[in-house]
Amino acid sequence: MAQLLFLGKLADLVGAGELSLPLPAEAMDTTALRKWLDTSRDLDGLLLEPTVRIAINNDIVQDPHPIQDADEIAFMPPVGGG
Amino acid sequence: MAQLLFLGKLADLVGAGELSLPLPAEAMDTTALRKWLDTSRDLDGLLLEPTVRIAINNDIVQDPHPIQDADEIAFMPPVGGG
Amino acid sequence: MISLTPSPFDAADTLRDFEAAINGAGAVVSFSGYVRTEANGEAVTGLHLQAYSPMTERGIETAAAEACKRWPLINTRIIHRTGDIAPGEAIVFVATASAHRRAAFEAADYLMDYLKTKAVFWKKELTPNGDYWIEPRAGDYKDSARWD
Amino acid sequence: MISLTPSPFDAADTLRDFEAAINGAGAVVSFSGYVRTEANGEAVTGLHLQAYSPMTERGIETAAAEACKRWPLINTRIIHRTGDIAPGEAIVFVATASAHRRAAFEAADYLMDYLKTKAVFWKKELTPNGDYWIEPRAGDYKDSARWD
Repeated sequence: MAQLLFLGKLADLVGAGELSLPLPAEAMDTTALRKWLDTSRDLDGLLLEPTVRIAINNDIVQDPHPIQDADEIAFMPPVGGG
Repeated sequence: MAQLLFLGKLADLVGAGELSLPLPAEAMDTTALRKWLDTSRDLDGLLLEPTVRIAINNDIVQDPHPIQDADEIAFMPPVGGG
Repeated sequence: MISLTPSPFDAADTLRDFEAAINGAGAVVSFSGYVRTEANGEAVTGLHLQAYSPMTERGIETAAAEACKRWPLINTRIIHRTGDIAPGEAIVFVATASAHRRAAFEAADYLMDYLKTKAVFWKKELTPNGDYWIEPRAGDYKDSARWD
Repeated sequence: MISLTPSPFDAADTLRDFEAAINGAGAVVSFSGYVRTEANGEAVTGLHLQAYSPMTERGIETAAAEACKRWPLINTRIIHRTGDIAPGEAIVFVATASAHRRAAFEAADYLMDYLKTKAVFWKKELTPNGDYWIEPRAGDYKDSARWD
């Protein structure tokens, strides 16, 4: 099972802050995962936006990056505190 | 009697922070006063330096500016706090 | 020192503690950021700040280390709230200490630009008409680009 | 509010009082300047600050009014010590409050440049080897010229 996190506004837009799921065979890198999730949850391109970065186990990665079950995979929209 | 104030380092260099004295007839403007004081107190040009500004009754003036007995005349070297 | 905290903190108390650890510095600059009571003419009932630990802390530590490389700092202090924050409460506090003021000013400015545009937080403004996720403004990105 | 004081003051207390009067501002910047414990590798036993009232106060008031013209400030606070000041004690405190941080940072920076190079003070550094009147450094004048 991979742990998917949807941070910030993505939690509202995806409809969940966290999802635990087994990665399907066609989504074993970050680019493929974006497409698969976006299509299967009918998100109209939300997760394909380049402003949405992906972190694997707390490190930001560049697409396409290999992923595996047991990874924590975070989808991060633009950040900013203060 | 005019009240002369020597501020900052000028008090040490002139040897007095304050002097009360009647203005002599030859020193009735700021330019003349600088020269007269500098000469009579043997200050070697100290009071002629353009970085030394003069304030009359708490207002900075440009040389030559008329002065009179009863004025408070301050000699101000370069300022800076903080 | 860097802290994330879900509880209110007092900027003046933090400045006092910081001043006790500046080791003869001549200059201390502090920045405190507060939840405004209104934004764009609309009342604000609060702010929600989400962090992603430990990435958030690690990023701030890296930014503070970079500030210490760029300027001769004697000390730095950063506190950032997380969770729900009420109007008027402090969201963020940054303090810098150095021998001379320019380093302290610039480093505090730099750290705030980092926190505003690059620190790993997401921010939701709560208003009577609904809640809105807010992202850095164009001016924030422009400020931040001054240091590139 | 502007004060000259011959007595020690506490920067953190002053920040606390200031924060009580910022009326929903989003950003507060403070600067505290301290007597360093050494300068140019030599011990400093104190600083003596001479003012010339009311010219000193009037000049600072004019600078604060100019800052309020240049930036949208909600409030400002300036305290400056006079007389003899011990190492580690605060000489000067400046705080600015505004809706956004850039105005608060720039106005505090501007006011400090005014205080360092144009405010009507004379400053003597007391050391074990003698007392030295000190004038602004070239860098201070350069900083100050940024605003002309």
